[in-house]
This record gives sequence, C-alpha cells and structure tokens, in this order.
Amino acid sequence: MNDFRDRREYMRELISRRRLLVMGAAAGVGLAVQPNIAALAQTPKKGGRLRIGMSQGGPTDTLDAHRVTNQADFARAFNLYDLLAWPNAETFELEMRLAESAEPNKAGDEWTVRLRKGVTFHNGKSLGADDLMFTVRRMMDPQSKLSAAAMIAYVDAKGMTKLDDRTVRFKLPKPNAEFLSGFATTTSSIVPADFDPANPVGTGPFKYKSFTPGDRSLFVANTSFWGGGPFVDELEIIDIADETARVNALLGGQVDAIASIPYTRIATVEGDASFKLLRSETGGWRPFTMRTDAPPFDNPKVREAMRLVVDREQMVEQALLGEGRVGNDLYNPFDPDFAKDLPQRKQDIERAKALLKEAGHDTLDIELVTAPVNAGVVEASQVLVEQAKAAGINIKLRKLDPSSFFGPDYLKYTFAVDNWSPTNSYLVQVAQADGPGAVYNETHFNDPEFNDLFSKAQQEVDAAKRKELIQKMQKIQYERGGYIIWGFANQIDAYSSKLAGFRPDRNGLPLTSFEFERVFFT
Amino acid sequence: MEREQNWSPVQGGAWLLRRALLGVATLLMISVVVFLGTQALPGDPAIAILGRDAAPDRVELLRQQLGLNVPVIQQYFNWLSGILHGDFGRSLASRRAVSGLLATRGLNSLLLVGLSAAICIPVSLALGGWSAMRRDKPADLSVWVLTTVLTALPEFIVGMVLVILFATTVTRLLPAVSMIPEGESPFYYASAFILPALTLVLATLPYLTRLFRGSMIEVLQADYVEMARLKGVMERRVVLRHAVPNALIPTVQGSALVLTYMAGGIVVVEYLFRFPGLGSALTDAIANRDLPVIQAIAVIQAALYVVVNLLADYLTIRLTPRLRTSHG
Amino acid sequence: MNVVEVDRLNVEVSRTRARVARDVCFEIEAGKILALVGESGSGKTTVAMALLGHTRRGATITGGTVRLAGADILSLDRDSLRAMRGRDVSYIPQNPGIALNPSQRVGRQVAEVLETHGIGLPEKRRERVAAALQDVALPSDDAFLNRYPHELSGGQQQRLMIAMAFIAKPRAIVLDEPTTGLDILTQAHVLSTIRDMCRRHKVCALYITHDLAVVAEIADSVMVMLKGEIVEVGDKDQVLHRPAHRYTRSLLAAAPDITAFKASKGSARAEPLADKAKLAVLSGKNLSKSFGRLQVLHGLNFELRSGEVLALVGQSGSGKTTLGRSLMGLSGGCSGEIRFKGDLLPAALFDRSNDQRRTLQYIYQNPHASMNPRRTIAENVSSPFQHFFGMSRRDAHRRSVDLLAELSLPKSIADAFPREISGGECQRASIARALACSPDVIICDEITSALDVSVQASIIKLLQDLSRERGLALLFITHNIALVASIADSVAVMQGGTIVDYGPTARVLGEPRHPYTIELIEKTPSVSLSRR
Amino acid sequence: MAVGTAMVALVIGVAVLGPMLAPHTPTQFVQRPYALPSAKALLGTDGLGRDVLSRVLNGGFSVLWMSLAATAIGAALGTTIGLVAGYSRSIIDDVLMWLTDVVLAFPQVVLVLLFVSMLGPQLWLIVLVVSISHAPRVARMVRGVTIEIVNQPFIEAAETIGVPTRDILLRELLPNLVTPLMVEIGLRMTWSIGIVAGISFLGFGIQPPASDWGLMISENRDGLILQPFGVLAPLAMIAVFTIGTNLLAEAISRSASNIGDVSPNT
Repeated sequence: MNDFRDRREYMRELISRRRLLVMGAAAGVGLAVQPNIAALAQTPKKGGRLRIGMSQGGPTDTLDAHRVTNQADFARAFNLYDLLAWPNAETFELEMRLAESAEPNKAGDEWTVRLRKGVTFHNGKSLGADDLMFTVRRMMDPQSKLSAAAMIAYVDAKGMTKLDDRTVRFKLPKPNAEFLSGFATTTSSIVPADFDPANPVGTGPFKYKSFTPGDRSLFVANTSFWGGGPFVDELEIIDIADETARVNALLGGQVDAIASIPYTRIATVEGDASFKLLRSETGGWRPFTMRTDAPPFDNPKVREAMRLVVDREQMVEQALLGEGRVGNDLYNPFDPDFAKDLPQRKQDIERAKALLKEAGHDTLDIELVTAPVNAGVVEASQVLVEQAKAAGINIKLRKLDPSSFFGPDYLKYTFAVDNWSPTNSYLVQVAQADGPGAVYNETHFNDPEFNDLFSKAQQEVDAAKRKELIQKMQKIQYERGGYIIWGFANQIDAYSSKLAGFRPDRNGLPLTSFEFERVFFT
Repeated sequence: MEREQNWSPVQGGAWLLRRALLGVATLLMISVVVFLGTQALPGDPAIAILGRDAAPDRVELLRQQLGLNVPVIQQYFNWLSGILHGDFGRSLASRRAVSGLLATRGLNSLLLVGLSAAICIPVSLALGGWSAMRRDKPADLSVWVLTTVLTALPEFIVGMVLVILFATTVTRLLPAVSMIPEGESPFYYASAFILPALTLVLATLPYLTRLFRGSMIEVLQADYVEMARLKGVMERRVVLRHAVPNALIPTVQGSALVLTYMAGGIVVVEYLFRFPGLGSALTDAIANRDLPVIQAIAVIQAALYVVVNLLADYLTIRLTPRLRTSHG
Repeated sequence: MNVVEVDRLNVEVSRTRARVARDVCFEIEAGKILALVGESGSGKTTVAMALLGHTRRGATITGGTVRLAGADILSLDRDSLRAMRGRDVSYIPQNPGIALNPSQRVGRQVAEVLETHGIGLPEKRRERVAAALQDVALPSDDAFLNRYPHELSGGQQQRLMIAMAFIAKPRAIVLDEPTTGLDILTQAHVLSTIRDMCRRHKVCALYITHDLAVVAEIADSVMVMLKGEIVEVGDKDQVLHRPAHRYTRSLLAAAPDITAFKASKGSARAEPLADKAKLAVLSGKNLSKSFGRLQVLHGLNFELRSGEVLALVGQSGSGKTTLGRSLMGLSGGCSGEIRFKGDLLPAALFDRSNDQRRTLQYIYQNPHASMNPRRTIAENVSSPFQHFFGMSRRDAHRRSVDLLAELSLPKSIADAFPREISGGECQRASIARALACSPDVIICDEITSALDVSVQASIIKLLQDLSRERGLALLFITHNIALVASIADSVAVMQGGTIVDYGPTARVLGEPRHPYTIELIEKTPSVSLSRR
Repeated sequence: MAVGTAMVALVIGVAVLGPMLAPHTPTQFVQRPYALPSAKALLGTDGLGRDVLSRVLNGGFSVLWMSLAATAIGAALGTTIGLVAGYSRSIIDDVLMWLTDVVLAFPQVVLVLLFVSMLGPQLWLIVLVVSISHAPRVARMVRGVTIEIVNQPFIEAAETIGVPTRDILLRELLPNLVTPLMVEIGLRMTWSIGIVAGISFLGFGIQPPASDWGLMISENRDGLILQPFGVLAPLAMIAVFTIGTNLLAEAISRSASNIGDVSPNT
C-alpha cells in the first residue's frame, strides 16, 4: 500500500493549475552538452530482454505522452518518446536531446528552437518543426486540461512560427530566461503531428509492442535511435507497486532491475554479489511543513524552535538508515547559488525551549499529518515525535494513506509532511513552493521582503548579482521560512550484476531517469 | 478457521429449491447493501474521473453518461440490470469496463482458489483421517502440533516465510512475485500459482484437518462401524466403505467454508505476492477509491459465497441418503 | 454338544482397572438359546462382546478362555479373528437404527457379509441375500434391497439385522437386547423369527435382555448377572419359577405382569370409575388434532376423576403422547373441549392462566433431559415454588429439599446436578418438581420406560401412593400393557388416533372386547403365563 | 488446560505488566536501525532503531483489548441473535438467519477493509466491524445449540409452568450455552487477534509511532533477514496467545464432552 506518487504529478490532477511561472529575461545557459554513449566504461554487448520492476504504477497507467502521472508511466514515456532537453545525471545541468539549440533574443521574449537533424519516429517519419508545434498545441489544448500545459504556461501556442523544417520560433507573452526548463519535464515528450495514444509512436529508444495498464508493457529496440543504443532487444516494464514484492522479484530473478529499493532492504542486496545498488545523491527533499499563517507557527520563534528540536543526523540515520545527507532547511543544494555559508542548524533543545517560552508556550501540543508519500517520511515523522518530546513538545501523529493525504485537505494542514523531487533551478523551485503565487505553497509563506527579492532576482540578468539576491532569499528562508528541511534522501535502485550501464543521477528519478538505452547485459 | 455450521436436515429437493431462492434473495440484499454502502461515500464519481477543476458542463455531461442524474432507486436498478447483463460499469481509475478488467483477474483468482482447494481438501482428509485412526498416538499428536502452530500463524507470515524459503534468500526455486501478463493463459504461468496457493493451503489446512479428524473419530465410534467390524469386514474396508463416506458429510460444509474463507484470504495473499487477481484488484481499488470495481468485487465474492454454499448443500444432500430420499 | 464354552472370563476397564466381568463361566449347546439377564451396568454386554473376541474402547479382557466350536477365540490372531466374526459367530445389536450404515443400501450391507468371507459364488450372492430376507419375512425385491436403512421401519431394520446375522450360517449368535425399543406386536414378530431361525439353522444364541418376560418367551436357559458376576444359571423354568438367588427373586417381583390385575380384581382400585356422581377433574370431549394434513387424533372422549389412574395404552404412533401433550396445551393444543373441574380450559398453553397451568403437570420419559443440566436438582425442583407461590429463593430451596426427602431421596441429591444422579433418582426428582406445583392432574408420559425393572417398580409404587394419599389424578401413558395391570384403575387402548377400548382395568384386560386389545394382550410376553 | 491457561496468562501478563518492565520507552532510539541483539537492546532494534524488547512489552495491550472487545461484543450480539432465532421457532428464525447470511457473504477481512477504507482507521470502527463480522458466526452456533436444547423437555417443562420467555432465555437456555459459547469465544478470540493484527499489518490499525504487535510485524518485515527479532518477537507473542486460547477452547470442549454436556462438534 506504499503507493506513493510523485506529489507534484499527483497534484496536477487535483488542483487547478494556473500559470506555473514566468521568468524574467536571462541569457541562454550553456546548453551544448550531448549525451555521450562513448563514455561507457565497457563495450556494450547486444541482445536480451531487459525486465524492469517499476514502482508506483496502477490501473491509471497510460502511454499518452502528456497524461503520464506516475513513475511507471514516466519510465515508459521516457523510452517511447524523447524530450527537447533533460538535466545531465552528474552535472544536473540541462543537456540537449531532441533540440539542437534553443536561443533567446536579447529581451528574452523570443526563443528559437532548432531540432536535431536526422531523428526519425518509429514509423519512419523524420522529426520536424510541425511535430514540435503539434506537441506544444496538444500539451496546451484547453479542452484536454493536461497537466503538461502548466509546465509550459509561459508559452503562447498561437505565437509559434515555423522558420524551416527543423526550426520553430516561439514568441512569449513575457520574457523567460529558462525556456527549456518547461520542456525538460516528465510530461513534455515530443510526439509526431499525427499522434494517437492508442498507437504510441515516438522517437525514443524503444518501440511499442504491448501494454496493459497496472500490469506491464513490452517494447522492442528502436534500431534507428538517434543517440546510440539501445543494446537490449526488448524492454519489459512491469508494475510492482509494493516495494517488498518488488525486491523479492529482483531477488528471485524475475526482473533484472528495480526502481527504488526500500532502505531497509539495502543490506540484503548489498551482501549479495548477484546484485548491485545504484545509489544516487539527489536534491529530493521530504520536509515538514509549518503553516506560517496559522497558530502556533505564525510566530517565527515557534518555527525556529521546531527547527532546533530536530537532530538531523539522527533523523537521517534512523529514518533514512543513513541514506541521505543532512539538510539546513533550504532546498536545491546542487544549485550553484546555494547558500553554503549559512551555519548548519543543529539540535539545541535549551534554545528551543527558551524560544517557545518567549513565544508564550510552556508546552506545545500539535498534530502532525503524515503519509507514506515517499520512503522514510512516516519514519521521519516518528523520529520527530520522539525528538520533540525533549523540548516539551507533544506531537500527535495522524497517518493518512497517500490518496487521502493529497485529497481536499492538502495545503491546508497546519503541520504536515511532503515530498519534493529536485528541480535544477532555485527560482523555479521558489515559484512552485513558497514564492509569491506558488501553487503548492503548503507553508502559506508570504514574506514581503522575500517576494520583493524574488521578483528582482527574476529580472536580474547578471549572474553574480542574481546570486547575491538568491542568497539573501535563502537567508530569509533559513531564518523564518515554514519548512523544516532536515535532509536529502538518496535515490537507491538495485539491479542484477549481469547488467551494466546505469549511473548515479541527480534528477531524483529512479534508474538513471530510466535511461535504458545505455543498459546492456554483460 | 471456523467451525462447521449447524446443518439442519430438512426435506431434500424442495429444501434445495428453497435454499436456491433464498440465495437469490441474499444476493439481492447484498447488492442493495453494496450499492447503498458505496453510495454513502462522499464524493462525486464524475468529479473523481474528470478532476476537481473540470468544467461544469463536462461534469454534467459525464454525470448524464454515468446515469447519475436519475433518482437513487433508478440508479440501483440500472446498476443491477447492468450486472445481470455482465456490465459492472466503468472503472474510475483506468476508465476501462470493469467486466473486462476483472475477467482475467477473476479467472486467475478462481484458478488460485481452485488449486488451493484441490490441494487443501485431499491433504486435509488424508492428514485428518490418518490422525483419527491413530488417535492419541504420536502421529496424531504431531498432526495436532502442526495444525496448532499453523493456526497461530497469520497467513501473511506464512507467505513471507515461504518467500524466504523458496523464492529469495534460501532457494530461488519459485517466483516470489506472481507475474501473469494480462490476456495470456495463466496455465503457462503455473509456477506463479504455487506459493500463493501454498499459503492459502497452509492457512486453511488446520481447520479442515481437525474437522475431518473429529468427524472420523465420531464415525469410527459409531455403532455401524463396530457392526461392520463384528461382521468380520477387513479394517481397510471398514474405514473406506463405512467410516469415510459418513465422515465426509460434515466435511462438505467444511470445505465450502474453506472455499469462502479463501475468497477472503486472497486479499492478503494476492497483496503479498502481487498476484493479479480479484484480491489485489480490491486493494488497488480501495487505494484508488475506485467504486465500480469495489462494488463489482464485493458482489462477485458474495455471489461466490452463495453459490458455494448452495453447492455444498446439494452435495450434502447427495451424500446423505436420509436427506436425498426422504419421503417417509 | 457345546458350541460355546466360556471359562473364568475377566474383563477390566483399562484405566481404572475396575472389573466389569468377574470369572464368568457358561456354555451353550447347539440350537439352544441362553438368556443373559441383568440390569444396566451389570456387564452383560461386555460378556456378550467377548464371544466375538471384541471389547469396547477402554476395556480389556484380562483372563479366561472363550471357545467357539472348539476354537480358542481369545488366542486368535487379528486376521483369524476377523475371519471368524460374521461367519462363525454373529452379532445382532440393540439399536439397528444406528448399527446400519446410513449411507449404504441395505442389500449391499447384507451381501457384504458374504463378500467379506468369500461365501458362495459372486453371481449367486444376490439370490442368497434374497433368500435370507425371505427367511425373516422381508421383501426381497430389488426395490427393497436398494433402500437405505432410514427407509425401513424399526421392525424391518431389526429383521434385516437378523437376516444379516444368519446369512453366513454361523454356529453362534449374540443378541444384545434386540427388541428393546420395538412395539409389542413387532417384538413378538421379531422374537418368533429369532426362535424359529435358531431352531431351523441349529444355531446357538446368547440373548441379552433386562426383560424377564421376554426371557420367558424365548430362552431355553437363563443366566442372571449382577455387577459383573453371574449370580444364577439354570433352566428357564427353574430360574423363573424357582429362583435360588435373592436378586433373581427381586427381579421377578419387580417385573410387571399383565396377569397381575387379577390379584387386584374387585379391590377398591377399580371402584371410582363406577362412582358416576363424582365430578371429573379432567375431561376431554371430541378431541381432534392434525399436523398439517395428517390427522392424528380423531374425536377422543375421556374422563378422569380425582384419585383415579387412567392408563393410555398404545403402540408408537397411536397418538397417546399427542393426546397427553394436547391436554397440556403444548404444540398449540387440539380442537374439542377440555374441561378442568367443569370449566373449559383454553386449548393452547399460552392462553391458560397461571393457575390453570399449575393444576396440570407433565412428567417426561427421559428424566435427565427434563432437568436443566446446569442447575442443581433442588434448583430445578424449586422453580415452581418461586414461580407459582412467589417464594423467595431460600424458602423455595428449603421446600424443595423437604419435598425431595418426602420422596425418599437422599439429602445429598438436592445439591447434585442431574448428570450426577441415577435415572431412577432423577425421575423421582421430576415427580417432586411436578408435585411442587400442587397439581390436580399429572400426566406421566412413559416415565418408566427408560428405567431398569426394579427402579420401574419402585416408581410405580410411588405414583400409586401419591395418587391415593393426595387424591391426584394420573394419566399414565405407556406402550407396555403389562405395566397397566399393576397401576391403572381404568384403561384406554389407543390405535391410530382413536380410543378403541375404554373401561375399568379388570374389564379391559380380563375381558378384552376389541380385537386389537385382544392381540395386544396375547402378544405381550409374561413370566407367569410361561408357567402354564 | 493448564498449558493453555499458562500461555494465555503469560501473554496477558506481558501485555498488562510489560510496560512497567520495559528497559526503554517504546519510542526511544536506542541504537542504529536493525541492530542485532546486544546488551543495550536484548532483542535488537527495529527499523527506526527502537528497542524491540521494549516495544514488544508495550505492544500487547492494544491487540488484546481490541480483540477482547471485538470478541465480547460479537459474542454478545451473536448470542442474542442466535438465542432469539433458535428459540423463536418461527419466521423470525428464518429472517435472522437470512440476515446473518448476508453478512457472512462478505469475507471478514474484506468487510473490515471496506469499512476502514471508507471511514478511516478508527480503532472503535475496527472493533465494531470485527465484532459485527463475528456476530453471525456466533449466532449460527448458538442457534444450532439452542435448537438442540430447546428440543429437550426441560425447556418445555419451564414453559408449561409459565416461566416468562426472558427467564427461559436467560436462566434456562443461556447456562447450557456456556460451554459451547466458551469454546466459540476462544475460537473467535484467535480470529480477532488474527484480523486485528492483519489490519495493523495492512496499515489500517494502530498508527505509528505506537507499538503494536501487528504493526511491528508490518514495520519490520523488510528487515526480517537482517534482524529477525523485530518480526519474530511480536509474532511469537501473537502465536503463543493464539495457541493458548486454542488449547483452552479445546480443553473446555473436551471436558464438556466428558461430562456429557451439550458440546459443539469441534
């Protein structure tokens, strides 16, 4: 029943999505890197059927490139289709895939996307400007209310111009520095102009053969894949939502690799030479959220007291079994602008007690709403309950199942948990989480100074100056934000030792963001 | 497992007919309970399908398509007549027809329960009979210990232990996860059935073994068995011809109970093995608040209960001449 | 020549090492019937079973020899013993209803004896079974052979057992109370069949019974058993008419005898009926009752005066118990008029007032079943005191203890549970419970038929005393016409739901008018009649 | 009988007195997660590094009170229905039995799962639904025995002297049901434990961080191979209790058949 989902994806179905973010003009980032198959340590061998045991997945599974909602869906979409760009597994910087280049004008309100040459769809048709324009229109079609639309809300579907067969110019209503980030998501695969989800044709490394929602799919190698590989003949993606069953399937040799192994099973797999672990340090965060506009957390002293109550090392040790890094109540640790200089917050019960007293609380009785939205979340909640006792804070747990947790009360809880996948840009994250107008502002953080800095940073073109602004924002979050970000969890997958080609990935998605074209049997 | 239900012998054929009619009445009542129960749940299925922010006109359209705009009683009868035509509606989660969704899963579960029963019943009879004939001897005692220990272990534990023993840590003889692709014949995936079936068997074996042991002991003490011995009938024949046929009669009702128990047991067992059957469909549906699927499975399980009990009654009557030929 | 020779047979209960048979010796000649008489618990069944080399679970033969046609049965190995059973010595049980396999056709069960012992050619066996059935006057067609035991009447079942016992032409037969539970007419038929078969096939028989009248009817010699020991053996006439042992004499004295009424003829007991002027306590007029479409009582009339004992005699199914229950208002009562001291009684129990309920009491056949097993005897007896007379629990208890003592029950019984006391004691306690209501009429439904002969006699004596001392009217329901002679002032003979003969005991038994009554009297075995 | 009593007493003792004996609090972190047994934690630690022994000592009370409450309510409800149905000898009997059939048609686990998924993991709800699912099973047994007893003359004897129905049910019938009812309650008890533990296992029962045997098994099952005591210890408690109640029930029914009482055919 640990059918937790990527929370953001889940929310897309539940909550009205207005525009996601509109970015100030910025220069195009260095986007020239290409995926490099040649960098593989070993000469790949060809053949075989790769069987993947996927987390999540269920009766709602779909192959519609723009309707995918869970990790099993993503895994299938990533292998049937392809994206314009995707963050590099190691550097976490955007890397071109189907896009050859994306150049803004000076004002940042006009972007020219040039597609890679010689890419063909599974049906033999080559990838062209029409396909990109069709994809954008399909994603933004108001009739189908796709979640994908929100991610590229800054795009005007009517403002596209086909410059040539491979080039499209986007006229944006407002300047945006990070045009490609909206296309580097799980729901923005490029589909052909005559796309039919019943016959899913893409440019991905594998071609559709069969699919049963909630059960499995079978794909075959796309021999004309543009990026090198794939090496295996067939790819079978099997939904095994229950983590125990998933591990058992791997141990029993029923699958070759599994997504997300529970921390408690790591030792079992580690001790066995037949299996390998894929351990990725990610920026994925599983915060406690305090509503800054509701008592008792409307008082910043109480918030700080709560943060001081947490013994972060112990929490990482107990809740994540050490599979993670301590957090400092700030997200996006891989961002170059990350405020590394702020002192690491440590448990200080005396100070917490004093702060509570100052805020007028001798003791504190609060309810923490928790749910198994990701591994370690309920465990961390239990650890918090225990740690808070020392400061006279009595926390009562209310455990919900994930679907109830993300039900109508979501974003209204005074004190709750959450699960965030990492984004590769601090400002994008702010716009979603605690910036002005953020859709998932679970902490109801609305700080005028912070908001002011945010809009300045959006418009600031100079990287150094922007960094300064961003670090100021982080100081505010550090001092009076609504999150307790106690740590960053590792993404851990496991696979048979017969396989090679996986590499650690900062994206927070399992199995190197489902990069199965690199995987081969040794 | 629980004890045999009390069996009140009434006139054979007419009684069976009455039971059948009662069974239909029970099913109707169950359908009402299931329908009203799920109606009482908060939420609008149309919104559940389309999402909270769906345009009102589209919600309205879907409500019409789903037949949600007619009075509840009308809805019930529409639903009921749908069921009678094999149409259980459409899954809210996958938007597929529930009947299609559950067809293969139903078959898998049926095979699983059938296989489990096919193992459990003969093994229980053998163990129980063996134990009864060696009453109070070491053999009897060891069977007693085995059944008592098994009773004390919840089936999820039994399943976990089986996985460790046969599928992962100790040996890897059998699949730990029952992966049967939809639409493919489950007969090609026989190995996927073994561990779940074994779990169900171990969960139900103690009850039936004890039931048959008790029944055999009672019968072995009966005057007609003593009479057969005094006629000089060979012990083998005494047991097979005189004792067993009569001892089997309460076992029929017991087996029915085992079958209906297994129908519930598959929920845990299928969850444990990710076996693609009705049980795992139910846990999935509950997690997804997928009402039509929940309704369908509840009705199917209830129907199974009614049918199995009816069959058991019929068999009991066939096996009991007194019930079969009562006309005087 | 002796076919059966038993020498110093000893049987013990394995667990307690209590002897159930002690140094039992006897022999039986070919073609002769030896009756083994004793009351329940005397060990007679244990001895009988030893003839087949069999003991019930928990008992062991600890000594002695049993010879059958020269073979030492107790020293045989399992297979030889098995081969001998059913072929050389066979067994007829007390209750054929439970000794026949309910799920096997009767023909098969008879044929099984032949198959087991490989007697005759397989294709001839069917014929032989048919012949055996004809021998005991049962139908021998396929339809009958294909029946299941429950489709046979009690008498048919017992005759089937006889056929089964004789089919292998054994040397000896053991019969364990084979007519208990049968009607008198059926019993007569079965007894004559047994006697006839034994003579015809030259089979010797050990016939176990508690009924001396049956002994008189069937046996050549008699053996009396008491607490595991043989107290008297001898020729039938000698034992029945010149008993040597005290116990035998007491058994004989207690045995009801149909001729006993002659002794009381002309005594005061026959008088009340003549006293027409005296008002009836209980009377029934045109009483009818149906169960569904089946009418079981057809317009019955009777009158019962205070102090009178009216016996209601009939075979099972004659409607006598139905009448008794209907008078109580049970099972919805019956149609017609029931009057109590001239006042109309409502037909159904729940329409009757508490006082009306109090005056009519009912005593059941099975004393243990009629007492709440979870309450002590005193508690059982005291409930009418509390209910009808509003006594406190303590007073009611004291009165019950007194009442039990009045019925000569030992003090300890008051606090005992029903299962801890004997049937006779328990039946006395039920009488006490009825008396606790201070009733005018007690209906006694076969209240002695589950009891041993000597206990039966004492209960009858008690009822007679009560009736005389308290002026109680008794409706005495029984199938045993012999019992009637010693207790009843008047007798009503029932057959098929009607009273076919009704009058003073001396008249009905002495000068029976109805053919059914005549047959009943003729077929009733009697110790004294055998003297003639 | 003695063994059964001892086993049951042991488990109840642990459940009641355990919290006083525990070396640590049930939520305290003693060592790293899934540490093997050591002087610090005699049975090792669980998936969060809490002392398994202390959690076992603290985790019995909830299972026991829930099972006991569910069994008691179910038995009371079932006995009432069974008595009335068995004694009524009328259409009431048919209707009541038919209604029990409707409830019986839902497997117990499914019934509980349905309600809990609708109304949330409330403990009283679990107790209530489990007891409701017990009731028809108890009712059928009680009805069967009642019919057997009602056909005995002593009940009629009470009726003929006009004892009120209520007294017949409570004072004449009920005492005779005690033995089979005890046996039935024993069996129901083992079922309750199984279901309550199973519901906790599926995550709908007692909520963390409370310690509860069923929950412990569920929480620690992934570590079964690393640190088996996290599962084995609570499992052993449940098993001992189940076997104990079974033995007791068996002993009761055996002694009942020895004294010739009405005994259920186990």
